[in-house]
Amino acid sequence: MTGDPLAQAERGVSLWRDAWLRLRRNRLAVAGGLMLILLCALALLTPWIAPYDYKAQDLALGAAPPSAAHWLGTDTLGRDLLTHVLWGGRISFAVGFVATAVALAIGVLYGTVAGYVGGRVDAVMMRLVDILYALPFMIFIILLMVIFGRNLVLLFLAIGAVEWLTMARIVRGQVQALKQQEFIEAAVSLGLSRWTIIRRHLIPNTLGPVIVYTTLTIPSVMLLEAFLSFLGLGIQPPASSWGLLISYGAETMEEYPWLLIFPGLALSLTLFSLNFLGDGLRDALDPRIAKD
Amino acid sequence: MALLEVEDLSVWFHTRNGVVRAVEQVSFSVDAGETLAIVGESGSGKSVCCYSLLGLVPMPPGRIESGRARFAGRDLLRLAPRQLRAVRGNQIATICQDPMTCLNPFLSLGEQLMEPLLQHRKVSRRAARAQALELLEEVGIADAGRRFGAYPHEFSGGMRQRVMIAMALIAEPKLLIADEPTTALDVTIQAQILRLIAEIQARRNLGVIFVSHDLAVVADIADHILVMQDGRVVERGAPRTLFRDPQHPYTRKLLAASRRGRKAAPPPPQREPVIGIEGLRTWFSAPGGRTVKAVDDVSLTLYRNEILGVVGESGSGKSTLGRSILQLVKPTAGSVRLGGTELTRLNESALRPLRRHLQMIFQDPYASLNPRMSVFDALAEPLRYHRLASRRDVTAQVLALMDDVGLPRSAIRKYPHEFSGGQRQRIAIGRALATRPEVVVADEPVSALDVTIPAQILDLILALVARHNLSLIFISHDLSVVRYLCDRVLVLHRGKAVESGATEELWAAPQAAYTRELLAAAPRLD
Amino acid sequence: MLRFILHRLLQAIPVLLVVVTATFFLIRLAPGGPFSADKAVAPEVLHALEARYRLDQPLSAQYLSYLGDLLRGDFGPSFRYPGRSVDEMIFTGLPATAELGLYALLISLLLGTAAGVIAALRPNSAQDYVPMSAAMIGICLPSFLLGPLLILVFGIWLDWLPVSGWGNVPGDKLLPALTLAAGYTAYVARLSRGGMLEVLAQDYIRTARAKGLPEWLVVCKHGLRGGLIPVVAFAGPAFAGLLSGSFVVETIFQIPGLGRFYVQAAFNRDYTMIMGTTIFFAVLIVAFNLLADIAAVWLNPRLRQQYRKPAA
Amino acid sequence: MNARHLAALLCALIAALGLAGCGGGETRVETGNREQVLHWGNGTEPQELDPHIVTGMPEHYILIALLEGLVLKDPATLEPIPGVAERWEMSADGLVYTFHLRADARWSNGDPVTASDFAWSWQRALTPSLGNSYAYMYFAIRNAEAFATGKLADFGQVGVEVLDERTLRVTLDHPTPYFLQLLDHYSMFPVHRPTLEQYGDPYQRGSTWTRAGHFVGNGPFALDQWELNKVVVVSKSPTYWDAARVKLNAIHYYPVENVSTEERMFRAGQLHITASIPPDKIAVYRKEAPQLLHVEPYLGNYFYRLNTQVPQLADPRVRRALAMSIDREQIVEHVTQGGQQPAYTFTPPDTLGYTAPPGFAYDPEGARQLLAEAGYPNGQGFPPTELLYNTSEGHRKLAVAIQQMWKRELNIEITLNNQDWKVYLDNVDNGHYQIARAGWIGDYVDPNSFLDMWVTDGGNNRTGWGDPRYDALVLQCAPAALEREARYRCFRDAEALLLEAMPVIPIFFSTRNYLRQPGVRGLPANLLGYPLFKQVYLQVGDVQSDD
Repeated sequence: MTGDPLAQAERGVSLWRDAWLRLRRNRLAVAGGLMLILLCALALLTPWIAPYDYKAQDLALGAAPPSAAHWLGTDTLGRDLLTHVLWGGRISFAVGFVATAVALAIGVLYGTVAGYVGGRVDAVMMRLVDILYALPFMIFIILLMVIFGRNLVLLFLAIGAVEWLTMARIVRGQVQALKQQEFIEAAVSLGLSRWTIIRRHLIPNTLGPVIVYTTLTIPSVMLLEAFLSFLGLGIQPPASSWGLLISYGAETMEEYPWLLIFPGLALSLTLFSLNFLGDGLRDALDPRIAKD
Repeated sequence: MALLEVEDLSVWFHTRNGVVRAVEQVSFSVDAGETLAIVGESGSGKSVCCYSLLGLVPMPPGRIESGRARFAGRDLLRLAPRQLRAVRGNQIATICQDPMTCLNPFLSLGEQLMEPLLQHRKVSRRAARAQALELLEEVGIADAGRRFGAYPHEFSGGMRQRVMIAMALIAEPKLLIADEPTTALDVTIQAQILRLIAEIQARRNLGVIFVSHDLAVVADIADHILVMQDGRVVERGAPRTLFRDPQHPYTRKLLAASRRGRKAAPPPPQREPVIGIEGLRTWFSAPGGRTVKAVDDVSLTLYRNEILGVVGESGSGKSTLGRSILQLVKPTAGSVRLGGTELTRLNESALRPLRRHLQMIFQDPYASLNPRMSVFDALAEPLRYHRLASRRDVTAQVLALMDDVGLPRSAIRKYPHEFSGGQRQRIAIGRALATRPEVVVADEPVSALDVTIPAQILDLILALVARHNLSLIFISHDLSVVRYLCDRVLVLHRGKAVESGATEELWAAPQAAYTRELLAAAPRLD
Repeated sequence: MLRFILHRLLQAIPVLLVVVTATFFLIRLAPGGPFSADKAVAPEVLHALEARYRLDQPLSAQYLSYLGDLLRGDFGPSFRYPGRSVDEMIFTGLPATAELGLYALLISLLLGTAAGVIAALRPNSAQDYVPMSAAMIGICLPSFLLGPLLILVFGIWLDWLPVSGWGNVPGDKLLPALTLAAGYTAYVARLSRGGMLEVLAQDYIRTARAKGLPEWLVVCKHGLRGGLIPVVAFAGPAFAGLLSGSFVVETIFQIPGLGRFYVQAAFNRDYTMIMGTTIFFAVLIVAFNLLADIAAVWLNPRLRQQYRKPAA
Repeated sequence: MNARHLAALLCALIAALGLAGCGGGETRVETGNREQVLHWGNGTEPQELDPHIVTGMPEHYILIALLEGLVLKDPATLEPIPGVAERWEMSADGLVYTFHLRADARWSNGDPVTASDFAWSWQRALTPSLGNSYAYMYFAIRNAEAFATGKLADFGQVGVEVLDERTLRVTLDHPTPYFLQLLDHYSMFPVHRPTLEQYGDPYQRGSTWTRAGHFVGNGPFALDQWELNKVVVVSKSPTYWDAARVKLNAIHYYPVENVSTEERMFRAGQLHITASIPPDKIAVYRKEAPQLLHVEPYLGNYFYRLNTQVPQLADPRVRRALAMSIDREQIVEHVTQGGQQPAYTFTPPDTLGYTAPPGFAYDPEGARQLLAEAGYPNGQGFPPTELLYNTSEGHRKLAVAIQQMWKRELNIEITLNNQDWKVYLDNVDNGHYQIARAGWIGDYVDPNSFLDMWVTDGGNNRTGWGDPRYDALVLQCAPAALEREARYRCFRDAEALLLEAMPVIPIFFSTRNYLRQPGVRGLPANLLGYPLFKQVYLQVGDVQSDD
């Protein structure tokens, strides 16, 4: 460790407060965070602010481009697109965040245990991941639907059950590297149990890559939801989601481009906001980055 | 006319948290065939000073605020990037501190070695290879042809540094910047490398800038010494005058750190054994079915209130010995007895409650502290886990521990990254003491710390051993530290104990040839 | 190393067995059989078909005879395409999918790495944000959207490239490969940016600069190899995932690939075909995980001697 | 990996993908026009090319090029015209047909096509072990059903008789006015016995006789190439008896499953003709390129099945209320937009001269009244009911529109449920549904093809509805009638019963919407979308193509 002028300058702030301070100074992260808050607020307030009833249709009007009456235009059944984007946002946000949280919980725990315990346990656990990767996903979804019927909770679980696999792999790799660090050995020599070591020493230190992967997962989960809806597991019309709006919009991108552009913008906005916020969070939470 | 003449060099770092003046108005000059030593602690600006000459300081945040650096009739600081590249590795070459991190682990040594030649001279790969081989022989690497395709990790530290030197010399530079070239090496290797640099310098009439934190190391080789603190030169002069009559208090402090004496206090009189080790073996299987005998048949007894030094070079098995005693590595054979309990036979869950009696202080206080736990968390965890403190008095106990290890109470909510290395090591020591252990193994606890810090930590350790009635196994490669701290010494060589005895007796009359070699290689200021 | 590979291959056997068994029984639980159709199928026809494909036997007997066939390397006949065997169909579809996947992987590696490296050279500047945002678009533009979009622009409006086909006319492989690559590019870009940021901070990069090497050589020769290690770890499983991931692209671009079989087999309840493609996919996953590990060792000389364990 | 490798890789990649030099040049369609090669969008990959195994339209379009039955249809009128049989006689009671095969009918390997070829092929088609889903097409022939269901082992007792190699006599079970139409269905095509015997068991699936190189047919075209999921190529057969009239040199069939892909291929000049068109594109083409868009009436309908076992749907008044509250004019005009006809009967109008009188009208007021009579005034107390459909954009749009109409007119809440095709089939088959979307395409142009499915416990009924009066009308009255008018009277009475009970809600009659390049000639519109390939040719007419 040679010349490290910044370390001296940054003394005297605690990790979390420091993280918060640095996050606040990261203009992009703040913009991302504010945008997410705005989107969440819109989703929460949808029942009160949506300009139309989401079931209302005007068959004679059909698909119309944006106008004063319909700011984002209407779909082929003459339904107000803004209303659908707002209602769809509710579903997409719920799916995106809850399913990702499920994946996160399972993946982080599983990956940490496999990576930390290592040896035969690790081998068995990772081969199990391979097996789950290999099983035909569609059949799995169809079976879920048949056995449990159709509901949103199931949708979250189904998506979470798929997405955790990659998360587990990432976390495992991370933990394997962390395991070599002396502070883990220090924890062992303190006589801490494995579970305590995993909970207090390993998981918090895998946050960086986990945050990054999470920000990428949320939008792809939102799109995956549309696929599950096509298999009958997801939400049913007239309710909608961004994933569904985008896939319908993709079909008519030439005739009615606004049906694709606006839901697409909403998703992109979310992705980029998440991404900037995620990067900011990761950097802010990592004291090693804090030093240079 | 000097080879390099630096005047009024200032390098500042413009960070989000303000300006850090890394180098302030530094001037010096180096002649061909002459060695300039720049000495100072980390953060003193000595490395930044050198690297800024070659444009190797990241900019931004770094910026050269002022100065001139005349070299071969040109001002290095005002060269275009392309011109500067033609100087780097060609006329001015560098050797860095840790060849493990400074050599690219992904490329073969031969490839890296030829690079400067291929870059700066119009030579074929074949010619470059021939020259590289020749140079490898010159820096003392036998069988260079066979090892040309080897990777850095396949070499020992000393060998790597030889390659590094060869790489610096291959384009026949006029000036060599050596940034702590021996700090990461064992004493015996350090002596060889220093000798090698001196020889080559003489042969090629090189100008050398030798950056170091250790006055003892530069004592023999430097023509001039520059002492830096906080970016400024606080004192300069020839070694002899500087050592005899240091003017600046900082220089005196540095000198004191290099002139460590013998242990002041006499060994404890009573001989109550705390831990007994008998025929300990820890073997690893290596690829190719080989067996690495990291610890091979070591026996020792540790008495209460005693500090036992374990000395050896890297690879001698001293760290493995420490970890085997603590059962962090399962020994292959032998016995470790704590009180009446045979530790080697216990499984992990049976061992867990006993672990609090055996604690460890690690070498690297950056790696051994969880970056996401505050001081309070780090110290409270063992207290709570072993129920050594109730919910109510845990804070009081943590504060007491902090007092004990000399941490300010106000730092209780801070995180490791906010501390300097020495303070971190205090946290680590506090954590080890929190469980009220009987035996502590300290594995090179001061070797990652800055020059003036170890003294404080060593004094802290001495005080704590006395106060808490501890028994300490102190593992180190630094003989001066061991002599200052330990009552008895065990010398390890290739996994075997070659010699042991009371510290001063051993110093006075080393028995084993290896011990003699070790003692002779240690740099001294007198 | 050889022992390590053998060990992993041995581990693959139970993995495949579990996959085979689980899939075999799971697909039979899914409603709708292979022969159900819109127009009611006469019972005697159904019986004849079930007898033909041993579906009238008890499940355990079906399972055992399937395993027996499998050991002989026989995946059985497709139910949906009665004139073809599953083996034949997999090997007919494989070349196109493998080629498509390979191109997509190469494109995503090239573009993603380029974006990641460029971004890592000047973190938190426009040079970082612009390429990273561009790479990120791949996630917002799933292939069912990007494919048609690219066709519209390059195939129809500009008329530069064919709108469909595979290997019929020059250039018809570019758009599908780009479409499939887009999603992966974002991941590669992020991973390589992170990897490069870490590597570029290493001392040996400064050593390379100190040798007077030009910046591109420093980055490409000294930086890239270490910076790409996380990408390689990702690329193995990702390439295996391309098989199922290529379904959409194959459909949009009319490519005779395996991805369509994999998905359509599930829709058609073509039991033998589901089994065949799933087993094939499982083998790919095992193989590519192993390959990724081997590649990581190849990339990183330090790992070559890491397989050391305490001698108990 | 160093920079040099990277650069090399990049170059290789660009070369491999052939970035250079494309665009411009002649499109596939233009080349085809010049060389008389028709590029045909064919929907899905054919499951097989064995006429006694397959069941779909894509296979149909290929098989009518490769094989030929005794009788063909005039594509303009759908009247029977001579095929392998140059003439035929029907006995006065309508039960015995005698076919005289032409002397110059040849297989593509040169063998003559004989009466025993037909007899053997039909025996094969009926053999139970083959699992021919279309065996029922033969059931008009005496004892054919018994043979097909395994009750009769001796094919000699089936009403198919080889009088000599050029004469075939077929005896029917009951008069079947549409029998000659059936002979043009691929399930009654002949197959070449020696070829089948060479490449496996002719009575089992899994033979390779249909592969290119193996296939021997008797149609105007011969199989050249069959690449899985890519293309099926057939080229003009020199041995065909009417080869002189065949103008096309080849037909390329492309299995393009995705309709949007198909449309783009058409637009880029890769296809002469598509299998369908994305519904949302119809309006665009109608406005911008009407000469390319073809909207033709089709022998099919779209309807909702009502599960009469579900309590709230057991009451015919509820079922009629549901039917009467759907505004079909709005739906065809604004939702489907493909020129479909609103359906107030089940059988399409003018099915070989048969038109049923409307069984109901759009009458929301009357619907509300019926619903009130059934115990749900203003929709109150109407239990939650689910509408099931298989996943498809078109079905979804329609369901959402109708859901809203029911809400608006009847104030009842219908939830929607989409399922993947096989799950949907399973649920409908087992009666696990309340309301389910369905469609039907006639196998032949006759009301029987639409009405015999609703007999009690019929395999395609699936609504749980049954009425002995209806069964008698369809199964006894109609077959016994000798005159067309008398027969149609039976059907009209039956359909009136059906519409009164309303176990199904007809919504619209289908159209076949597709795109066709202007140069394609000889494809007159007909109800079956039936092409006679030997009449088709390519000619980029008097108008020179632009660009």
